[in-house]
Amino acid sequence: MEFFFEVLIGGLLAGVMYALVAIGFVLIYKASGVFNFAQGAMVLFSALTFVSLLERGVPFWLAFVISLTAMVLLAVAVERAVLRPLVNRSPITLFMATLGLSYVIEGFAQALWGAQVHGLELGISDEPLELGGMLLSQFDIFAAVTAALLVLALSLLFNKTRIGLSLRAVADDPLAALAVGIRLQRVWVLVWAVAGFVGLVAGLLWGARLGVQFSLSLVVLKALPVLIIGGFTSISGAIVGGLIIGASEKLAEVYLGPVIGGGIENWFPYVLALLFLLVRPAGLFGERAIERV
Amino acid sequence: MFYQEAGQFSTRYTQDHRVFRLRQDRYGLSTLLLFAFVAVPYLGNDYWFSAILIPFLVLSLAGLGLNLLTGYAGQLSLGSAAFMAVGAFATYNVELRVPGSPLLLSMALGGGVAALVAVLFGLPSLRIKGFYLLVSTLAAQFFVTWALTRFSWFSNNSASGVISAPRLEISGVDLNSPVGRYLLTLAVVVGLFWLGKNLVCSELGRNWMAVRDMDTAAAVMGIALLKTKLLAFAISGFFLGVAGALWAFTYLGTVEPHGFDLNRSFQILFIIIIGGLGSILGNFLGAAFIVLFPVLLSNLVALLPAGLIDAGQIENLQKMAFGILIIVFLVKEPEGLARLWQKFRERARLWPLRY
Amino acid sequence: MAQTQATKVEHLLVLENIGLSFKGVKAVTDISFAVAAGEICALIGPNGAGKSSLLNVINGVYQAQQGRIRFAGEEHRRMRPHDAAVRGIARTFQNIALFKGMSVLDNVLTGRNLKRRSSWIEQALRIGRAAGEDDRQREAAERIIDFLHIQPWRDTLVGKLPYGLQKRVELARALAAEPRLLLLDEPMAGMNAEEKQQMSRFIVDINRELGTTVVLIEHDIGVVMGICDHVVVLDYGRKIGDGPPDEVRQNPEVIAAYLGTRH
Amino acid sequence: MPTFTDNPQPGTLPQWLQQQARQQGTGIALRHKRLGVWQVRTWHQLAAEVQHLATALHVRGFVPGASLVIVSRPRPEALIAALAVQWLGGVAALLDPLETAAAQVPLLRELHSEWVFVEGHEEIQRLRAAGLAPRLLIYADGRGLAEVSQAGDTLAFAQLLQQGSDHRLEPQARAERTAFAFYRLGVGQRLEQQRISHAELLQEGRRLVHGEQLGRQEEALAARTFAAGCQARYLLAPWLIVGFRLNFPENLETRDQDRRELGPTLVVGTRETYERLHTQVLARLPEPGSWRRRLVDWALVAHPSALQRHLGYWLIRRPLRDVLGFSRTRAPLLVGEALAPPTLAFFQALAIEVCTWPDPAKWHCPALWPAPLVNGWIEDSTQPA
Repeated sequence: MEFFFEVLIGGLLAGVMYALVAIGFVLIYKASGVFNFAQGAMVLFSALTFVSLLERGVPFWLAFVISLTAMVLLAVAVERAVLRPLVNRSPITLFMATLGLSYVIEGFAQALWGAQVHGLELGISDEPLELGGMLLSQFDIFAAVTAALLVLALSLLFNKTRIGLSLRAVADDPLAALAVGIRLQRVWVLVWAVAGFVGLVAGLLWGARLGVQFSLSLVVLKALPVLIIGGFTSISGAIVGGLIIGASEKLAEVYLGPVIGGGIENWFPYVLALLFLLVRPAGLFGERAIERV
Repeated sequence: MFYQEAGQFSTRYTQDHRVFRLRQDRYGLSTLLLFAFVAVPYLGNDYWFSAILIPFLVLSLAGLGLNLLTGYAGQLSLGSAAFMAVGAFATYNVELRVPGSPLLLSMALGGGVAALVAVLFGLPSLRIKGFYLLVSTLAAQFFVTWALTRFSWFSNNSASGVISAPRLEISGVDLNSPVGRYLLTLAVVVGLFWLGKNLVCSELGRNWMAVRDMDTAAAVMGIALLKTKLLAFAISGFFLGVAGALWAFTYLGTVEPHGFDLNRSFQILFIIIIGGLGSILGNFLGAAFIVLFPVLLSNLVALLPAGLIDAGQIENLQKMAFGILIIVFLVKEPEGLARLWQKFRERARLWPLRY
Repeated sequence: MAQTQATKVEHLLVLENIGLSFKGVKAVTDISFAVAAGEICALIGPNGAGKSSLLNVINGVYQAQQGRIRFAGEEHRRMRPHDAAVRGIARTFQNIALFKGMSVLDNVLTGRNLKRRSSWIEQALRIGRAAGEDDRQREAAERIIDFLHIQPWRDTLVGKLPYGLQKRVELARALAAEPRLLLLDEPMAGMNAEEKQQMSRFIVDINRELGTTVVLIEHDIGVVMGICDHVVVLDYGRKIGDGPPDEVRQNPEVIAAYLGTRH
Repeated sequence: MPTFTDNPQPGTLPQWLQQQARQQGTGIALRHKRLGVWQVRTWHQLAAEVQHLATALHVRGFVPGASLVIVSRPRPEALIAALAVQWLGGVAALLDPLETAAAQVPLLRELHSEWVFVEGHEEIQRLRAAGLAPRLLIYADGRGLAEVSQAGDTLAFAQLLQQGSDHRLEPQARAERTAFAFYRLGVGQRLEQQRISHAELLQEGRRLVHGEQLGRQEEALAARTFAAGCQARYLLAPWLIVGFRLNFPENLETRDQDRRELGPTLVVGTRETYERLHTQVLARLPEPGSWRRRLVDWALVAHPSALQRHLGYWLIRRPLRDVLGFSRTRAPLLVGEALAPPTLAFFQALAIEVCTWPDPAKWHCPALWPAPLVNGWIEDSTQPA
């Protein structure tokens, strides 16, 4: 039984990571209706920049600031080159555009910093910690705490600041937002920048775990089922979804794995998400729209 | 402006309904086919057959497969490679376990199996739309590659699921030479494109487009949504399956499940974006682009002074270039290269008048 | 065709106490009325009176929570759009719902999909019943195109056509199904006087020549009074008037609804 | 078989029709673009329909010399009706279908004919407005006529055709009698008429046939037939004499598309026809100043240099002719008044040599109307020689 709980908790904590990436998605989807496939690439790019700067002897905080600026610049570029020209196009088109975007970013990141694996040491020991008779990785706990803080910060940003207000306005009804003089472009840049920041944090945590490398950009594929389960438009949904996916895939790996064979965790989340969809087509927290004809 | 249309009128619907109503188009197509079947085998060399023409043809077919589903029926899919894999492995197993089954038949059966798998993963498409459908197709992508590596039965217990081509021969004619493989591929591709063209011009094709453009209205007009969508998945799956078999056996010769990974799916999606969603010609244009562009790029790099760009960078450059191109196309010409051609043709037909 | 069947049942469509609400917000409450076979019936009323919702209930796009619908003698608790189409109910939409990527001819042909007998395989391989049928379907479609005078645009993409013509093409598509009941959701919205006159002419012809029963939503009272045999007035989801045009015109409640600030 | 089998040159239009039906029964006589394709009628079918209609009219008491007023845009039914009454020795009285109601109603009132063929609903309204109650009213298109009384006096063309019988009825027409009559309101709203006898028609027709070397392979587009006498002289008569193919466009809006599809070899047009085309082209050419436009102008000059002749041909003239539907045109005819110089120059630059045929139309005021019956024939004097 304890073993079960260990696996479960471990899964949940891993789920936190998924949630982090998923939050980036949700932000962008809410504000600009874009299903941003490039989120993974952004995670990779930010982390890669950060690490490479560290390796070149740049102090931690400065590296962080620089990577952050890089993400902001990226946000500006994206708004100029992709969002503005594609405004009012079908969501599918926008999605495919972000697909292209992810190629650009990945290509650029690797062209700039090379493709080799970088180790990343955040100075948190990864030795397990005894808690209530269960062994838990300190690092996972640290990650969880960071995520919690991040979510807290975000919710403050959204609910307490003017920017956040305009942001929610845009999310609710872009046209109305325009009507009251909110400048969409600026909001988009902002959101993408914030998403970039979230991506950076996620990138660091993941990177510290598996090393910063190309595979980072694949976490996006994990984030997708998370979103499906949580719904595209709800941050809390993203977190819950992340936890569900993380836990269930670990459990599946441990308990189903021996039966049908290992390595199932890269498709299991999708099947799970699919099952969810058939029951609740709009996800756990998503709103089901009424079709007007 | 190139040909005279005066006097080309139809006195019966069958004439009007022809795929190419204008005489000159028909002549043009026939000469092109003649060239491809007769002249090319003499002119081309092994490099061209194996490295350019065969992949070009196969990718065009794969593009058509995805285009039927995404471009015509409007169902976004990232699982194309999975269905190709199913087709390849199914064909392999038919050849392996049904001794003496003719090659084409095995391919058709392989395509059939792929179609079934596609329908299976297409089932959710009635309840879920747009991105949500991505989940289903991605599930297919990951599950299939996993299953093919995990259960070695599929690959006849070979290491890491590698399968290699059976002897390619049709009624005693040996087709294992590059030319032979080219002709085999060409024949299959031409046949299936004919079928595809008929499909999109038929009732079913119209229903697909109806569902794509406005599914509520389609339902109100009595189009059975589920049937229409599932048929799209099945037929798309069939085309992709056959494409997969060709990819494995006439192009690569030996292939492992990871030869059909997510990037392959992306590649095929790019083909139809660049070539043109909802266009038959577009698949050829897109495939040609995808195949020739890297060649072109590496040649260009070769022209630059040595050491300016090391070989490792070329791949990154390619990625960026593709990404940028995708975005540019989506912004400037969402209907792809095919649309450019179509525009030109329309204007040429009216030249020198404007409308 | 439609006429002979229609005359058997003198009421083609009967709505009984229809009630519909979205998430508790009432769209229409307790609406009952009957449409006689072969008549042109108008649903009028201020915006948001629930006219479109009612139309959507009739052909099954929405499911009414209360009430019953009887069409051509058969009772339906709940009807899906597909069933409605099969039973001979066709419609046009308030904001044009054409298939933008297809030519006028293809749009009209799509309207005939229920009339097809040959399977998709026959059509793909151009064998069996397909060939002959193609011609028949095309001819039928052409008759509609001829009927509504849209020959000059036969091969243009509907997306490229001006608004008024698109409305006409949508009507053609609905007509192609040879419906017994034709539901028109604001067929003349946003048209100029001349176009309106032309459209009303078409609607009347459809009704007279093809014997199709028509239920339409229209804001232009002039037009309604001109071409309709029967008017049903809705206001805030309730029925406040029902009868022949002149009678309804006298109805004080109706006058209030129209002279009142709303509309 | 009566008189004209030994006589190689039939003297009336119906006899020519018979002859064509006999000589090239399966040859194509008419094409009419309906329901999206060009529906075909062979000479045999045509002759048969004409006879059927003739018998039907005969039964209803249509006597030789009576006239059938035809108010219709070009369509096979109208042509068949005209030929049928001529078969019976009658007169096809044509009014310009594009005339405004205001101008036509008084004309109709003047004519108050007993036999009328109209295209459809709108024309019937005009008859009603003119207070006409003809003995027989034939309409081609029943659209919108559900409420019109289906009494014996109003019949759909198709119905009337069915009432026809197969019993042979030799053409009653006589060469010197009127075949077509055209009416208009002249100065001071006075009725003016123009009557053309079979003999005159055929003579004019023959002149054209020989002058232009017309043969059976010709394709003619009949966009404005029935509009004026010249159409009868230079299109219908040659059509029956030579036996080429007459093509009716789907309707007036689509006539340009249809001409392009068809690519007629024989074009019989009035000044308006050609000038309409010219102005259209000017509107649709590339904007002045653009390089495309300069290229066009460079190619379309009166006296091209060798380069202009060849390059210009492939780049501009050939495609332009095709877009206009003139790429197969052998005989572009202009009947009536001559073209304005710019238009003429334009077509010459396109190497379309429009040749003019005068319209010998003589309009004059009719004698008292309707003419009295004389021994079974309505007395209609063919016009003074």
